[in-house]
Amino acid sequence: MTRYELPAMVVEHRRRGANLYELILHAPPIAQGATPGQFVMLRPMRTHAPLWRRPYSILRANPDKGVFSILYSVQSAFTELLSLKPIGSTVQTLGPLGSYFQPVRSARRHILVAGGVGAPPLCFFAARLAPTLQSGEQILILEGARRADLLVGMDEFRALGAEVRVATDDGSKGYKGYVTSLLEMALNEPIESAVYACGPNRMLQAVAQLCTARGVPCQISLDAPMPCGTGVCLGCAVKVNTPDGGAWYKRACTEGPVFWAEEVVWE
Amino acid sequence: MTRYELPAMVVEHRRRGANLYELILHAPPIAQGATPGQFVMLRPMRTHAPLWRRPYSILRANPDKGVFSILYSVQSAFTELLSLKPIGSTVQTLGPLGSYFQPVRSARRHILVAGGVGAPPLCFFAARLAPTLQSGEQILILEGARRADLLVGMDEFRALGAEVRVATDDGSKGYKGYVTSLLEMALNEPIESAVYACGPNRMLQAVAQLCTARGVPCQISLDAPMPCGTGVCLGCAVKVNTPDGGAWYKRACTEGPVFWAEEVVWE
Amino acid sequence: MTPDLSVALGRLRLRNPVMVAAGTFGYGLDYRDLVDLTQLGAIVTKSLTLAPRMGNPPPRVAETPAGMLNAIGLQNDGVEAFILETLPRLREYGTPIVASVAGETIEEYVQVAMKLSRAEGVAALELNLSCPNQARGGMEYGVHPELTAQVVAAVRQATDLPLIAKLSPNVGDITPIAQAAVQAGADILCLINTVLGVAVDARTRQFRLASKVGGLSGPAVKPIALYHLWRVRQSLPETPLIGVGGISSVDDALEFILLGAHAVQIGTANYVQPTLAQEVAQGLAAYLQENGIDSVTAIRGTVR
Amino acid sequence: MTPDLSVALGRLRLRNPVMVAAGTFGYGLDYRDLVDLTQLGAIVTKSLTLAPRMGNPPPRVAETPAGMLNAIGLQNDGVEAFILETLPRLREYGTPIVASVAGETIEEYVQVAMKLSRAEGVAALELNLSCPNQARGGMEYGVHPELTAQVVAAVRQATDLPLIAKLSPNVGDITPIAQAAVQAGADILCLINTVLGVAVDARTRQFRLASKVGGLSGPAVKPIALYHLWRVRQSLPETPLIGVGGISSVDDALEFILLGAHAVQIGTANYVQPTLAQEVAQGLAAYLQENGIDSVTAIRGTVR
Ligand SMILES: Cc1cc2nc3c(=O)[nH]c(=O)nc-3n(C[C@H](O)[C@H](O)[C@H](O)COP(=O)(O)OP(=O)(O)OC[C@H]3O[C@@H](n4cnc5c(N)ncnc54)[C@H](O)[C@@H]3O)c2cc1C
Ligand SMILES: Cc1cc2nc3c(=O)[nH]c(=O)nc-3n(C[C@H](O)[C@H](O)[C@H](O)COP(=O)(O)OP(=O)(O)OC[C@H]3O[C@@H](n4cnc5c(N)ncnc54)[C@H](O)[C@@H]3O)c2cc1C
Ligand SMILES: Cc1cc2nc3c(=O)[nH]c(=O)nc-3n(C[C@H](O)[C@H](O)[C@H](O)COP(=O)(O)O)c2cc1C
Ligand SMILES: Cc1cc2nc3c(=O)[nH]c(=O)nc-3n(C[C@H](O)[C@H](O)[C@H](O)COP(=O)(O)O)c2cc1C
Ligand code: FES
Ligand code: FES
Repeated sequence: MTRYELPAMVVEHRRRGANLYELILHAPPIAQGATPGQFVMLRPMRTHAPLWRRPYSILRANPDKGVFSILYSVQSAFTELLSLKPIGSTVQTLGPLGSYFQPVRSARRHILVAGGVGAPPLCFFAARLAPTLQSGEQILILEGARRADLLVGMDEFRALGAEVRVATDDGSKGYKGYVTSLLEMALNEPIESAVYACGPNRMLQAVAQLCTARGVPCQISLDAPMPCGTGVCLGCAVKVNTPDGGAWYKRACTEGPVFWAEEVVWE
Repeated sequence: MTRYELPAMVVEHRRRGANLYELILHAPPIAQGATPGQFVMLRPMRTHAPLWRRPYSILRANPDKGVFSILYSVQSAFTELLSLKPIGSTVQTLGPLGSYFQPVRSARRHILVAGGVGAPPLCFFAARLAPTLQSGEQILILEGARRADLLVGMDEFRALGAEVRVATDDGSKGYKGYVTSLLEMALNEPIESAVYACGPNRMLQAVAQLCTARGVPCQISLDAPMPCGTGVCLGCAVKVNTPDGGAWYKRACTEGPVFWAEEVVWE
Repeated sequence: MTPDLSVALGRLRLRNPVMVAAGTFGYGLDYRDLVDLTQLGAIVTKSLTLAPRMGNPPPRVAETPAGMLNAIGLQNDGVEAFILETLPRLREYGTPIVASVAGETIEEYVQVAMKLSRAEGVAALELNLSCPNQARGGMEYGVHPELTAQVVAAVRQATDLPLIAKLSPNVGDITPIAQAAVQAGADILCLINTVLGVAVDARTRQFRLASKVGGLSGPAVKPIALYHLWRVRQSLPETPLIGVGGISSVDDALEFILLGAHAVQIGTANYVQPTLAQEVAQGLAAYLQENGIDSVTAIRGTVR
Repeated sequence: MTPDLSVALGRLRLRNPVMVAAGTFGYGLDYRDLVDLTQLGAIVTKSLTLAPRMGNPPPRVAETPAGMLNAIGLQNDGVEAFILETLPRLREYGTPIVASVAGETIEEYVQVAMKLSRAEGVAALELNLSCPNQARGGMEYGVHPELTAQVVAAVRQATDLPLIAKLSPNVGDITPIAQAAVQAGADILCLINTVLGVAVDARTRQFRLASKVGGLSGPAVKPIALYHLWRVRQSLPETPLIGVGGISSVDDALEFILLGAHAVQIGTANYVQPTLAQEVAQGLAAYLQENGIDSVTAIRGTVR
């Protein structure tokens, strides 16, 4: 997997919600190499604090135009700096990085479970998966957030024409409750499914347990602090089962962020 | 002297040279209270690094419109952040701070000596002094820089109609050499003068010596690192003579930045 | 219900746990135009010596990544000027005044402490143990258990005021020093003072400080301060502790309190945001309220 | 004329003084797609232990102001895997390979050092003295002069390779430890390893690291690293020193060299900018050229 370190040019800042922005960057090698589930490490400015680059999932990529985009919300100094980058300036970018979602070709229904800010890689995955579907194959999107206005990537999901079911903690849109309840209901429907999920680790743990219990193939994209994003620091450790029945730590940035659910050891 | 701590609104970024920007801020109490020679402490963003606020001399102030401005060049992260502030956003500002230039009313000629980025407070001083001149009183501006394109505040000085003499190290404009040579020549002219200077501390030391040797009243605005700008840290110490013949440290931010030349002990 | 922010550090009672640190708030009055002094838990003065001190030559300060180095050299007008000129006006605000005591000899510490104890309006003494010990080539008092004990014991004899020993972080293991200070009579421990550091100007090829070595403070040192606090908390579970080092937000203050600090001090951050201490006090109240906690003491030391 | 960047640390000769630090560049090959390995002064490997080590549970890292805490817990595949799988490919680049040696017991250090000495292509050994000493409740070896001397002397017996002792900053006075290491046979000293620190998450009310305590690195610690380097330089004027701690620019590297470092290591900054070390080497050359200086050794130790 080839990765590139380059200054990507800011093409556009697109407002996508109350505090949600799509940043479109021009970086042809990354736009061409990106696979859904992968991420980039960004550095808007050379600052000592914030010190680390931050990982962002790729939301969409247009290889022809050489652009890709990420979706983010302004939370503290780092994302504030990102939001201030003028059009035409550059953001130091390293990517595409990490593992990616792999379509389970045996499944008839691909269930994408997005929790809050976990939606971007699934938007990208859905967009790439949709045109490859065979007849009888379908995509079901389950999206959850605390409130209706925190739902992310709805435009992308709707544009696909796929079925979308929504859950909000406060019931302000769709089902009132967790998205994992929607998943449980969907898995009870008699159709051979595969699950692809991204969201808070708590949610992923629940998703993994639901799927493992039912023998449903499931890939999850994990969150971990990432000092380097490139495999050298071992800071992003994820405990996994080893074939010999033991356990070891893998790197969320390199062997992950997408793992097979049954591989992960939850503690 | 009343000082204010407030969020000042960015009104305009005005390009004033190759790497020279005028930042116009809306902050009525500061615009109304500012006296030439005084400065403000700015904080464009809440960052841990750069940690300190930075001091900037007031370039001009319009009490009626409630705006004032500063002149700066982008040198590192702090000034880069300053340059990125969107119009309408705010910069945390504390000021006006410090001592100021006091017109020497006995002088016939007010010689303002500006070295490089030392020009802004003298622009402000010249603008306030010009309308108060009695007949027979005049302003002479001596400005020096390394190269012609590093001369600062020329527009302001020219707008006054005062005499301006320029020196550049490389001779790319005006006299080839140091501005202090221009000063020496001017002091040899038979007219009762007072000197007001701002620039690198080396230059100020030379100015102070020229003036002290001739008994010419001289005020200089000193540069010092300023963690607080408000008198509490004692970081900006300037050694001064005390009346009893001893020495003590004064604060460049509070008793200064403008000192009487004969008061300062050079080491 | 408004959460209760008051804390008792032994006999020293504060309306809230947010103090301003020695040397970062002048003598206490300097910020009265910008800060509501009545909202502060306590004000610690710049360290006071027996005679006025001129301090070190400039440059005295250098900015470093998320921090700064200082070598002010204890410039101050002397304890008597403080008592005569500042104290009468400062005590009118009703905020507890903690006088920071410095000395080059144990005798000087004692003299300063005695004068402050006789003055009206001093709530506690804080011993700055990072002063250079002349008898030992300028080494800090606070890096040796015995020296620490000697200073504390001598001052303990000289005052009835609550006695705070402010510890140096420039040690391998801070716990024997903390224990020595408490055994010698300190009621409260405050930690940390600045961390020794150097900076060089690569362009001029000179030390950035005229004194070469300085004390590092600011956000950069927060993890170090928390580490020492946590060690002392474990070794002396009963001693009231004041945490200081790099605090510049409500969350920073909470980190120290959660690890067991009774109170916190804000130092370098005052330079950048003079109103920070009063905002942190308000922010603590808001945090408690949001989390349905009725007093700040309820969360103290809950992270173990 | 191109300035001469080569340096000799005793027998260890480097084409330029910019190395990458242990634990921040993987085993050496991980960045080969992004970094021109032939441009590095030397590559220090992740610390190697006798058996593979799993390391500590997550979270293992936390960002702090201008720094980070880590408690990786020496996760590595073991010295044999390194020798078999990585070394043969890494040595093809021709860049000196410094193997970092870790152990929980002195015996383990010795075993690892022996295996590495027998392998082909190791230019020097660097002893990570910040490993937890099991016999003393997890205290770092490098905080005691005697323990330091014991480890160094034992490894010295076991290898003919140039031996670098990497010192811990978590001490009151680093000079006795530096002297002990040199007397026990270290050819070169490297300083500093990480500074002990703690971080708490005020919102979840938990330590940010599963191991509670971690090691602080990054720009925040640069003044501390410079301070220790300067002290050791004065105490051991003849010993080759490697400076490490917070370097993230050419100027940072120059600060260490001006204070007397023969070479420098770049650690945390590799995470943020993998190409930094090669850029710093180029930048040193440019600095020398601009200032009309013909070799990097000419400015070493000129700030006193
Ligand atoms: C593989 C991967 C992919 C990712 N993809 C995306 C993406 O597509 N879009 C996206 O927006 N983000 C994504 N992230 C997260 C992203 O990297 C940043 O963490 C995020 O943007 C927040 O950045 P920040 O620096 O502004 O905030 P941070 O400083 O990292 O903090 C985030 C929030 O948490 C709060 N916080 C942090 N620490 C504490 C604390 N101790 N106590 C209380 N509050 C605290 C902050 O105040 C802030 O509100 C991804 C992460 C990973 C690992
Ligand atoms: C009273 C007063 C008034 C002032 N008024 C003005 C004003 O009107 N306009 C103005 O522009 N500035 C003024 N200054 C200076 C101003 O406060 C800032 O210092 C300046 O803007 C540079 O800020 P910075 O943070 O971008 O750069 P800094 O980080 O402070 O650095 C400045 C430059 O020096 C270099 N530098 C810093 N340290 C080193 C080092 N160790 N080795 C090599 N190079 C180094 C940096 O790379 C950079 O190029 C004033 C200062 C004072 C005390
Ligand atoms: C410029 C400066 C001067 C200081 N003067 C004193 C002092 O006189 N006495 C003292 O005990 N501590 C002094 N300190 C240390 C602070 O009180 C505090 O312990 C230290 O700075 C760490 O906290 P901080 O990171 O919040 O600044 C000083 C700190 C600074 C930055
Ligand atoms: C994540 C991480 C892992 C590290 N692992 C090791 C190690 O295995 N052995 C070692 O001697 N030092 C290790 N270090 C310390 C660095 O080599 C270096 O001494 C320290 O980080 C200070 O330099 P810096 O500020 O440039 O990072 C590690 C540092 C970090 C941040
Ligand atoms: S983030 Fe450094 S190894 Fe994964
Ligand atoms: S800058 Fe702090 S006293 Fe002047």
